[in-house]
Amino acid sequence: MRWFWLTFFIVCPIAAVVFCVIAPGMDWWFPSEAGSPLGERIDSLFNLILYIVTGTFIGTQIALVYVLWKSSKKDDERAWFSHGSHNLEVIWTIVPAGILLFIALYQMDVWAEYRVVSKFPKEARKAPVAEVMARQFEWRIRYPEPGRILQIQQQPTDLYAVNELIVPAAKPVMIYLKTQDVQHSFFLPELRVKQDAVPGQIIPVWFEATEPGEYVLVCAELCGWGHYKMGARVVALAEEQFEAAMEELAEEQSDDGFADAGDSDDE
Amino acid sequence: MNDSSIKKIAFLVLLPVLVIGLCLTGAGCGGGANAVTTVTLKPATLDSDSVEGTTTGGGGTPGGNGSPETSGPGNLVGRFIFDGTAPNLSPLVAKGATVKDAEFCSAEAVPNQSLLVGEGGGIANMFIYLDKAPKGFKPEGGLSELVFDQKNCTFIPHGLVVQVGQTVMVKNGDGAAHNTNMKVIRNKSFNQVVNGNDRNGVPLIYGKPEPAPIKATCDFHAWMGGYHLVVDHPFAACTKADGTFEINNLPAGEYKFRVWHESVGLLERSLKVKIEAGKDNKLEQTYSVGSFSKL
Amino acid sequence: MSIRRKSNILFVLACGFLLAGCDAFSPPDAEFVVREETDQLTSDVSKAVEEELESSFGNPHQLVAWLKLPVDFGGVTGATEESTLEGPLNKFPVKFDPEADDKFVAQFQADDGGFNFGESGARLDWMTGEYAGKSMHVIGYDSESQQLTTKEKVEVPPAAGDTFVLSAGETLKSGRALYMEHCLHCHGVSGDGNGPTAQYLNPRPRDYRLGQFKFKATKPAEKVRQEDLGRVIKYGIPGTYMPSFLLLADEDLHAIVEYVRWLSMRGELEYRVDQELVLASGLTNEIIAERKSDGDEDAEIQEEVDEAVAYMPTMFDELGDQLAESWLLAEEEESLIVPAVARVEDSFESRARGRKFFLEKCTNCHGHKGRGNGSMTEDFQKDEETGELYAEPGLFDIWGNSIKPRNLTKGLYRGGRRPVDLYHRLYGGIGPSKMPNFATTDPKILWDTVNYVLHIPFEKPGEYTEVDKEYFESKKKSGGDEDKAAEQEATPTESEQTATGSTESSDQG
Amino acid sequence: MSVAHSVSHDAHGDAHGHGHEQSFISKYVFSTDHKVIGIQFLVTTLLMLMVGGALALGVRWQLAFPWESMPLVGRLLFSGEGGQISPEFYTMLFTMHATVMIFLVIIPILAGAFGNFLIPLMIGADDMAFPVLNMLSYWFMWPAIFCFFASFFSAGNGAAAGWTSYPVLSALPQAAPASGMAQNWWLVGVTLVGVSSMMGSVNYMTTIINMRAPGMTLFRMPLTIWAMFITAILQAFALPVLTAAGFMLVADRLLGTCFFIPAGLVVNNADPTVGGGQPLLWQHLFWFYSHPAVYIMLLPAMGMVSDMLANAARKPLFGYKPMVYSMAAIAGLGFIVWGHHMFTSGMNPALGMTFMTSTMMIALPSAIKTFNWIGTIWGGKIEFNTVTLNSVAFVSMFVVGGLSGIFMAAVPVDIYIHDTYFIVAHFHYVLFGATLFGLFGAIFFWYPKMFGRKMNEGLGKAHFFFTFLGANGTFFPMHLLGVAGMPRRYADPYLHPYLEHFLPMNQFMTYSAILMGCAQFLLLFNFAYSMFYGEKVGRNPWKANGLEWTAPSPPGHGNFDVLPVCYRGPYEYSSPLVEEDFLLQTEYLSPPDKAEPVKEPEHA
Repeated sequence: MRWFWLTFFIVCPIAAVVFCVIAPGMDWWFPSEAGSPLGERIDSLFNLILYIVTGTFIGTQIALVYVLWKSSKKDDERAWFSHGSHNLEVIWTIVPAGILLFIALYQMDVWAEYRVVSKFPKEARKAPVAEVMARQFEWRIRYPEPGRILQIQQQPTDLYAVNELIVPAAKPVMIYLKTQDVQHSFFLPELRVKQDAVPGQIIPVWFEATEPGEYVLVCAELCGWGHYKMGARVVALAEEQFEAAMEELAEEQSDDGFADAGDSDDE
Repeated sequence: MNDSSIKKIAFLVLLPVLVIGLCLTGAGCGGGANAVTTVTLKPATLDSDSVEGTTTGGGGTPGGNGSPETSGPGNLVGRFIFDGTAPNLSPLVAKGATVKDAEFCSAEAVPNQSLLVGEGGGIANMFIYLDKAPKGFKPEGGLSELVFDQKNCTFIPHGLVVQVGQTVMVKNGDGAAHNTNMKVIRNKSFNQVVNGNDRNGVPLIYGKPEPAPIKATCDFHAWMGGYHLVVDHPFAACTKADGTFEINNLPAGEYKFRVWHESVGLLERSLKVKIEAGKDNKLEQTYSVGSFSKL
Repeated sequence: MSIRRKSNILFVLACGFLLAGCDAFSPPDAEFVVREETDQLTSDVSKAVEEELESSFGNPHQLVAWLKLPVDFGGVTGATEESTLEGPLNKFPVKFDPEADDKFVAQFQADDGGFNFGESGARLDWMTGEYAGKSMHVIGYDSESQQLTTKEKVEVPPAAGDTFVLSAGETLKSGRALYMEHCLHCHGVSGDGNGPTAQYLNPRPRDYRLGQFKFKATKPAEKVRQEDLGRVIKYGIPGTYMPSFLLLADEDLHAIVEYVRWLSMRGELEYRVDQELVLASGLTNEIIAERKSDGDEDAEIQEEVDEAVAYMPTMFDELGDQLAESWLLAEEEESLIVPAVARVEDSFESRARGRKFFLEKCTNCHGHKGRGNGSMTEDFQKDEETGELYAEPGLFDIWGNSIKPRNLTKGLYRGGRRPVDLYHRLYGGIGPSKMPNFATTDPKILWDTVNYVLHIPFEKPGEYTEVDKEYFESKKKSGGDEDKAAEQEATPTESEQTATGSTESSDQG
Repeated sequence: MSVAHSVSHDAHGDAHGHGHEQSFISKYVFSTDHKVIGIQFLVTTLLMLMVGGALALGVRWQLAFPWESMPLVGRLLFSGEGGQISPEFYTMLFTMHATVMIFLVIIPILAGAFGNFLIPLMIGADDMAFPVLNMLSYWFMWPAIFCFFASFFSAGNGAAAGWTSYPVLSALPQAAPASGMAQNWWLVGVTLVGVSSMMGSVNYMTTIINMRAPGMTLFRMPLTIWAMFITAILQAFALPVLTAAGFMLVADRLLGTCFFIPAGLVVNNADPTVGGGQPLLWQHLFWFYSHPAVYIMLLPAMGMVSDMLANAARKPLFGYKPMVYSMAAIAGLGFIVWGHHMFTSGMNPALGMTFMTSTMMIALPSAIKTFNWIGTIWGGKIEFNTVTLNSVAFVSMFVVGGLSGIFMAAVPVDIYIHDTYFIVAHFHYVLFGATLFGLFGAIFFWYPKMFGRKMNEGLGKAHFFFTFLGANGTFFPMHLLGVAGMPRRYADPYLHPYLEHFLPMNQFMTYSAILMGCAQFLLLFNFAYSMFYGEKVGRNPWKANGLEWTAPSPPGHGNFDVLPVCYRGPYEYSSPLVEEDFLLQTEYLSPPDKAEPVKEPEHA
């Protein structure tokens, strides 16, 4: 029985580690390489913590099984009568404290760049591309007319879209995030962006898609029975294509159905 | 301790049973969105043996109109009489009442026509008709154009018999627009704004007979109401103010007529009438207050 | 009592539990609900109706593709070619219809270039020829000689030109699956707008079973087009719980649209049949009871009932034809509303004209400021079915739901916010609601109105004071004296200058 | 006074002194005896554990077989739809799963069941300070349970705003329409649970401070007692906040106040909301309770595991005082880390940094405890019985839960993994992996004291084996789902292409969950079975040192037959002073006993 349980307690952690090691190969890992500069830094922080944690995990588990093995030997010597060791206590208080503090401080600037408005990239802050309004259960998007600046108030010339946010690629962009009803959360897994849309607030969010392409946009805060339905996409386009897309949208928005009438029949 | 090992065995048996059982239900799941579905085809055309009877455009069960001898046509002349004191119904809109478009709608009081009893107790706006054309009847073309007018926010006439394919000009004698809305059942919806003082009118043509008289309303003036009886044969009539009507050129034979009044619906489902060739067959029906109990 | 016996008992109990459980655990069958009108029919007739429905549309688990209906049920269509092969054989050359060809490849070609029809083979239904109505199973295809191989051997090869469908109903099937996944919990299994979630939604989900839809680009009397439904599903309906399904793949979207149209036709057919049987034949329990009390003898009634039952297939056939015709017509060029003139330049003058038209035609429902609070919303309306007045004031749609005229100050346009969308609303009206159509109005005026309506949310207080004055003057001259209050509301006061629509109750319906 | 009292009937040393005079009702139902109450709590919560588990299986089912007929439920509620559940039913499932598990299982089983049963026994008191209050604290559970179940049966079957019930979703009835009345029931239920545990905590504090046996100094208390003590303090300080917040939310729902509802929201086409409330306020208040609550759900288990490990290893606890201090530190820090639940909520970014630091720091005491547990086993004489296995499992799983916590403590990383399955994995490792395994161990360890019989080892090991496998099989893959960015509370994640390929993994997790669920039947059976057929044992089956082992098992009314006097700490295992490898706290060693001089009872 003893060996059974010893192996049991060593196999489980090993299985866990193996599981994690093969995960990226099995596509059980991040949905993709981080698609934004900030995302890359977040990933590197993640990995840093991952290494530290894995080390600790393996260390503790091995220690645990080791002491189990030692102390479950069948012999008739008494257990070691000891109330602990002051030095050890000191060591394993100081060392983790140091590591943890290091991790904490090491994160500060990324966080600041991500959230502190005054630290946002200038060009992004100057010209927000769109207002994203979450509602049960979709994303309603409002762009300024090409060549204008987005206003907080609706404008007659504004352009509207739903579930598709078009942004220029390879440059930082800022959006105004708001919600019409309950709390939602603006989550771009590939760009490592997440920000709750809090009722009654207009929250500026910035991100940058390094490569042109389509990115997933989902809701990450329980917003009612249709929470899972709130799938949308962010389309990052090269500058000029972005302009074109906006023009196209403006075109589509002012469609009066007359042009495509081959022969206009009048009632 | 050894009986505990027995228990262990007993349970290492029992547990897999539970587990496998529950997992099987997993395998046995389905239903809902992922349920297995099959699609079978049904041919577009009905295989002839299951076809029964002939029909009119609208479907509806074939009426039991007996086979007429072809010994020339006869006419049906009749009258519906109200037995009892005619109720005097207060007008739908009193004169000078402040309603929408008052200058037209309450210039005159708008009468309540849901039961009009003329002199001698004749009941107006009664529809009498065959629900099916008699067998072998050929509709002839050249139907005259009818007018369905709106004046003082009332429909004129209140009841109108229309044949399939016949043109009805919906006109407007008021300064204000009306939105004439026919509550069709088999036909395409007609829901049309008729501009003020539009004397040319908007054409309305029915493609199919209706199973029963259909109501005409105006979405702008909720009280307005009129009735069209749409048939695919000429053997239908709407009684005049004195309750009289006549239906001409009926092939002689046994008929089951339907009698309909707006405040009741069908008064007679199969009013049996024998038409003899070459003469005016008389018909006089009397209805007591009771029949109009819905009022 | 020894543990062995006890554990045995437990063992038995467990097995019993599982066996009992298996039934409770086995999935129940989804069902299409029956209209209450159908239920009110006398039992024989209603039974006949239900049977006929079953045979024409099936149930959620055995769908029936009624080829009469103008629905793309999916599957690969084609015809046999002239063949030299003789005697009992299971090979014959075929030619697929043009666009069906790549459909075939997409569906059956395996990665290795060969063709895979599954172990039981793909079903092949003959449409014409001597095998019409029969089905075989395709197990192979040879792309050079373009020959299909079937499991069944036949003495006489199908004549050249016989048409067939391969794995019919694919689209319907996937439509059903997608519908069950995305739509069912609001719109219900049978599209009656009464799924489990429906009761909590405002406005209630659409009930397809009248064959009527609000937002369509076709002329007033026409049905809805596939494209219209597609737009609604793709972009959702702002101001309701209908979300946007923009991310659906095109073929999925198509499948859902087709399934919805199919459900809609099913429901409408049932509705029409009921109408016939109630109004024309009067075979409801109620009426029959009445007639019996009036002394009609049972034999006569029974006769009618039998007639109706015997006649049921024909009635379905005919009404089905009519239905198919009307739905087909909707897709035709001439059913589409096309503005006769291009949009009028959006200017103050144009909007002023629009405002005038608005004052004449729209204020009863939409109110003088377009807040959806016109006088009609306070009156009691009549229920067309019963002829009774509704319990509460306000407007009702054909589904009997209370609706509010759109509050135009919100800038929410459920049918779409493109000018052409609003033009469609005006020209075609919104049949199922009380919104009338203005097909007879001068298109220029309609465009003016569109410009005005689009501008209402941004209207400055008192912008149209002049127009309003003029309008009310003219009304007074013509003796109209009712609109004091309206005039007050329309012409801005000091308080109005600052008031905004923000605290207006939002719109419904 | 209490001591005098205990003396008075210890004098005529009849353990069952008052037993005969009591009617069945007053002895077993409305009993004021802490042991009976404790066992009542234990049985109730074990049943609730099964309910919560069933709800969890419902969730797992939907995730493994989305929109397919759900067993039983499908037939009962959704037969028309072919048994496929509705999305709001799913939201209800996970909401009520969390609610039941947290408020009706973990909190009451730790504080209610074991707190009640152990505190007086371990400190050598004859009962709680306020026996009637104690009884009430149990009977207030039932109205709470009633409310939660009422919410099951009201429209939409159940509260569906998540157990955190964030406004506006929870504050506007039309926002989560499915849970109209249910949400009100839910809030009332939570308040009642609060009342119950508040009664408990007051009682525990008083008892532990005032009623310790002579010689039982604070630093001679077993860690279990320390844990219970600190937990009681946490509850006493945190609960009022939740209760207040709960009342505010109820007011928002029923009285039209707008504490949490900003103006101008249009939900489900209702009129726009008026009055400028602040949704974030709820989050602050809620987490100000619920973060300490996390430790309320953990500390007692830590304490009990410390006792069990020392006993299993036949060895003094490694670093008794550091353990006590670190528990105190956890409690203290626990009050200033609630913000780490709100990193993405749009609160002041500066707060993000402070909360990150404090959160990192709270990982420290946990680390210390872990090392000490390992140190305790180190050089011990251990035998793999059920108690040991569960305790070791506690340590090993707590390590996973603790380490994954560091990811979330780091704000930038949390931006990504917040509200993904990574979080779900984390707290399931802490609450299930750690706490529940600790509890299983505790049940096996103190069962003899409760019923005078041992639970069956074979069944116990089988239960442990399957539960441990099932738990890891269910919860470990969740880390990967989290890293892949799968958000929580999705009824159908496969709607989103980037998650489609996780269906097989979810099915694997569901099967593991089913296995785990089945394994719990073993526990229940073992529990019921051993009550009658378990192997009879004497007072001290585990050769342990605590005071409770000097009382008869099961202890009669009044617990001890002689007034226990405490001479030393609870962990003097394998002391060189005595032959056998344990040394009861009450055992007086005549000088030369270098252990410790006998202290006078503090409050004699």
